[in-house]
Amino acid sequence: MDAKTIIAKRVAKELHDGDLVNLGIGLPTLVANHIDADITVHLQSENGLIGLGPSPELEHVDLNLTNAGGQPVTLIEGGMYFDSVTSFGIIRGGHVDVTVLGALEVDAEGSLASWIVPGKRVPGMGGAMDLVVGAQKVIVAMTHTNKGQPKIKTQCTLPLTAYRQVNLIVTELAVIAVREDGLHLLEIHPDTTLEKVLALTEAPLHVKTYTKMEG
Amino acid sequence: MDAKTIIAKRVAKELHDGDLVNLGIGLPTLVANHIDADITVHLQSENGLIGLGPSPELEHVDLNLTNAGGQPVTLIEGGMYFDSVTSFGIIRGGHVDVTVLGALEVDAEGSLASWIVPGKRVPGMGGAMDLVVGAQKVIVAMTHTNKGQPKIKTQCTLPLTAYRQVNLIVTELAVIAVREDGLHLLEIHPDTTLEKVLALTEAPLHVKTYTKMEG
Amino acid sequence: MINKQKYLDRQTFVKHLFDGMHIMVGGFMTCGTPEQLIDWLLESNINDLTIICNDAGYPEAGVGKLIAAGRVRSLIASHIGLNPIAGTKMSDGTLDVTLVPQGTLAEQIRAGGAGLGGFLTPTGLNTPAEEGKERLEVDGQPYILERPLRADLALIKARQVDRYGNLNYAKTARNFNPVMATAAKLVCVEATERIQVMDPEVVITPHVLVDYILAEVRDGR
Amino acid sequence: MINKQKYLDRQTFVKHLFDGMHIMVGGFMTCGTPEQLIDWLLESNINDLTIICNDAGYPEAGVGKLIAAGRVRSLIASHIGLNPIAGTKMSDGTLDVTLVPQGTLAEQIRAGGAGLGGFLTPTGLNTPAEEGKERLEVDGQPYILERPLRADLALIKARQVDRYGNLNYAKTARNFNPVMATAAKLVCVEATERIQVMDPEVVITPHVLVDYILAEVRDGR
Repeated sequence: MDAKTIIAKRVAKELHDGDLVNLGIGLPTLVANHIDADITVHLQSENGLIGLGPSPELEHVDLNLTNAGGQPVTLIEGGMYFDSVTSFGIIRGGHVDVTVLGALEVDAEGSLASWIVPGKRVPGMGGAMDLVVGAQKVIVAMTHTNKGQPKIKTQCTLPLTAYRQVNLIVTELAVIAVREDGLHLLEIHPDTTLEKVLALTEAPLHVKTYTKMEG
Repeated sequence: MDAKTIIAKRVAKELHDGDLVNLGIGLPTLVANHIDADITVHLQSENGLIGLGPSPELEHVDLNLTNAGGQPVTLIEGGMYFDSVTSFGIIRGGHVDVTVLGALEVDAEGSLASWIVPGKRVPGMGGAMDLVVGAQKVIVAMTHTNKGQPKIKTQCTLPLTAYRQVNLIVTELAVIAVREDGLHLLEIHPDTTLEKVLALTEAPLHVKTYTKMEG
Repeated sequence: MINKQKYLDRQTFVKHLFDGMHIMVGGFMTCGTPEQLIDWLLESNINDLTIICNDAGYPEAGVGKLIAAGRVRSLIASHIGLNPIAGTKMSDGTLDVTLVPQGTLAEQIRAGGAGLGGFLTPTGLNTPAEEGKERLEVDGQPYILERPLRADLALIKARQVDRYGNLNYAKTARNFNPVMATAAKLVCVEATERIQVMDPEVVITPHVLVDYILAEVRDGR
Repeated sequence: MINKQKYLDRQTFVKHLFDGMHIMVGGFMTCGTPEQLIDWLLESNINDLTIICNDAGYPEAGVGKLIAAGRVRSLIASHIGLNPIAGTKMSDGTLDVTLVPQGTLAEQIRAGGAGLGGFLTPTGLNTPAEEGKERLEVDGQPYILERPLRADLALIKARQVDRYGNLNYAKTARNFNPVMATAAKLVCVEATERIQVMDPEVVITPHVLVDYILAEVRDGR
C-alpha cells in the first residue's frame, strides 16, 4: 500500500455515522474511498453543497456541479446546494464535525501551515482558515516528511493557516494526537519503528502506550 | 375626506415607479390604496415578502401568509418569500427606497419616537428601528397632533426610535421636510391656515414658499 | 434515510428539557410557530425559561401560552404589543423582557449560528437599544457592537421534511425558523408534511442542522 | 413585467464603466462566472480595475482573462493557485493581490450588502490574515474585526431570470453570486434561461436587487 492509501484508510476510521465532513483537496479527497460501508458520512464541499458523490463519468460531467477544487463531481440523494455565505456559516458555526486537510507543517501546539511558501508559492488560503477554526475536529493528513525533512515541528516556520486548531495528525508512519501538553504518539505503522518515527519528527513526542496503526 | 385619507393620498405621491416600499402598520397601510395606477411600486413586508397584495377574501385566507401586523395578506405575481435575516439584510442594506411609518413624536432634527410610552405602553420597536435607519427615504405619516397636543416637537421627549433619520413629515395639515437646518414647511392643506399649522407645531418651521397640499 | 436525525416522541422530547434552559421559538405573531412542541413544553414541568422569539405571541397562542402559564422568566423579543399578559407581567416584574430591534435580533441569532463573535449595526444608535452596549467607529461612522445569541433548544415549524431531514417552509411562516435552526444545541422540528426527497436546489435548512423530527403531527397540521 | 430592471446591451453596459472601478464577479474557479459580461469588459477600454472574486480563475477563463490582459490593478480573492499568470504578476508587482479567507470574503460582501459596519470572526487569528486588523475580545474570546466590502458593479451569472427579474442559480454555480447581487451599486446579470414567473418560494435573488439583465446570451449559454 502506498503512503497516501495508508493515510486515507486510517483517517477514514476517525469518521462516525452521521458526521458532516469536509475533505480538503488532494490526499484528503482519497478518504472518501475508505469510509466504512456501515456508516453514513455527509461530505461537504465548501463551494456550496452537502452530499458530495463520486466523480461523474465523462459523459455526465455538469460544468455547474464542481467541488472546491473546481473538478466535476456529483450529488447524492438527500444532498443540497447553497451559496458561499451559507456554506461558511455552516463551517464557522461549528456544524462541520470533521475537517481533513493537508499541511506543509504542523507543530507541537497544533498550529499548521498550508497555504503559502513566501517567495515561492502563493496559492492562497481558500477556505482552509475557516474550516480549521470552525470544525469540531481537525485532522491533518499528510506524508510524515517532505523528502526526508520533518514536517511535524516544534514550531511552524511558514506563515500559519491557524493557531492551535489541529486535533490529530495522520501520516504513513504514525497517528499523533495534539493535546494541551503537546504531541502524543498514539499509533505507529507496522512497517516502521519507534526510532524511525522519532528521528523523522522534529517536535517532541509524548510516548507512553502506543498501538499498531491499522490500515 | 378624513385625516387618514388625506395623509395616505399625499404620501402616495412620494412614491416612484420601481420603488421598493415598506408601509408600517396602521395609517401607513392605507397608502397602498392611493398609489398612482401608472407606476409599479413593490411593497415589502418585513416578516418576509416582497410583492404584498390586497387583503384576501375570508375564504382565501392563508394562515401561512401574513403581513408584519400578523394580518392575512396576499402575494402578487412576481413577488417572493424570504426569511427574517434576508429581510433585514435588504432593509438595513439600503435596498428599501421608502419607508412610511407612524410616530408619537418627531422633532426638528428628524428624530422620531414611536415604540414606547414609559409606564404606559411597551409594544416594542419591532422592525421600525432597522427600517428607519436603512431606508433611503423615511416618511412619517401621522396626525398633526395628539388630541390637540403637538407631535412635531423641538426635541422628542419619548425614547427614540432613531436619531436624525426622518426625511419628510406628512400630516392632515401640512407637508414638512427635514433638512440640515431644521424643518421646512412645503405645503399646507387648503382647509387650514399657516397660523393654525404654526400654532399646532411646537418645533420651529422655516416658512418661505409653500404650496397648497394636494390630496 | 434519516441518519443523525431521529423521530421525536413526547417522552424523548421531555428528556432533553431542564429548568432555566434557553429556547428559541420560530414564528412571527404565531405564523410559523410550532404549537404542538410548545404544548409539549407546557405539559412538561420545566420552568424559568428564557424564550427567544420575534414577539410574545397572543395570550392563547405561540409563546404567549408559556408566558400566560408563568413558565417564562425572560423573554428576548422585538415586540410584545399583541399580548397584554406579557405587558402586565413585565410591569409587575414577573417577566423580564429584553426588547431588541427585529433586524438586530435576527442578525444576533445568525451570528450565533455562523460562529461570529458579533457584528456592527447602525440600528438603534442614540436610542434605548444602545444602552449597555459598546459603540465602535468604522471609517468615521458609528455602530453598535451586538453580540451573538445561541440557545439550548430551537423549536422549528417547517412545511415539509424529506426522509433525509431537509426542510422547507410555507410562505411567510419561514421568518425566524431557518436562522434559529442554525443557532441551538438541539433542533426539534414540527413539519406539516413528510415527503421523500426534496429538490436539492430548494432546500432551505440542510438536514445536518436538524436533530429531531416530530414523529406524529396532530390534526395533520 | 420587468420594471426597475432593464435589458442590457453592450452599448448600455459600457456607458456604466469607468477606470479604477471596483467590480465583484461571481463564480468559483469559473463555475458560475458570467463569461460574456467579462468579455464585454475586455472589449471596452477600461483599466485599473479592482476585482473582488473568490479566485483568479484560469489564464483563459473567468477574471483570469482580465488579469492576463493587464486590466486589473488589484485583486481581492481567497486563492490564485490555478492561475499562474496571477502569481507571476503578483511577484513582479504589476498585480496587487489581497488574499482573504474564503468565509471572511463571503461575510465581508454580505456585511456590505446588509448594511453592517463589520463583524467579528475567529478565522485568521494569529495568521497573516490578521495583519493590519483590529483584534477585539468578546466574553474573553479574541476575534478579528473585519470590514464590509461593496463595489461599483457586480457581474452575476444566474440560471433563470423571470419576467420580473427574479433569479435562481444552477447547482454549485450559485456560490458568491447571490451575495454579490446585494453589495454593488449596479447589478448586471447574465442568465442562461428566461422564464415567465418563478415560484415565490424558490427565488434566491429578489428582483429589487437586479438592475440589468443581459438581453441576448450568446450560444444559448
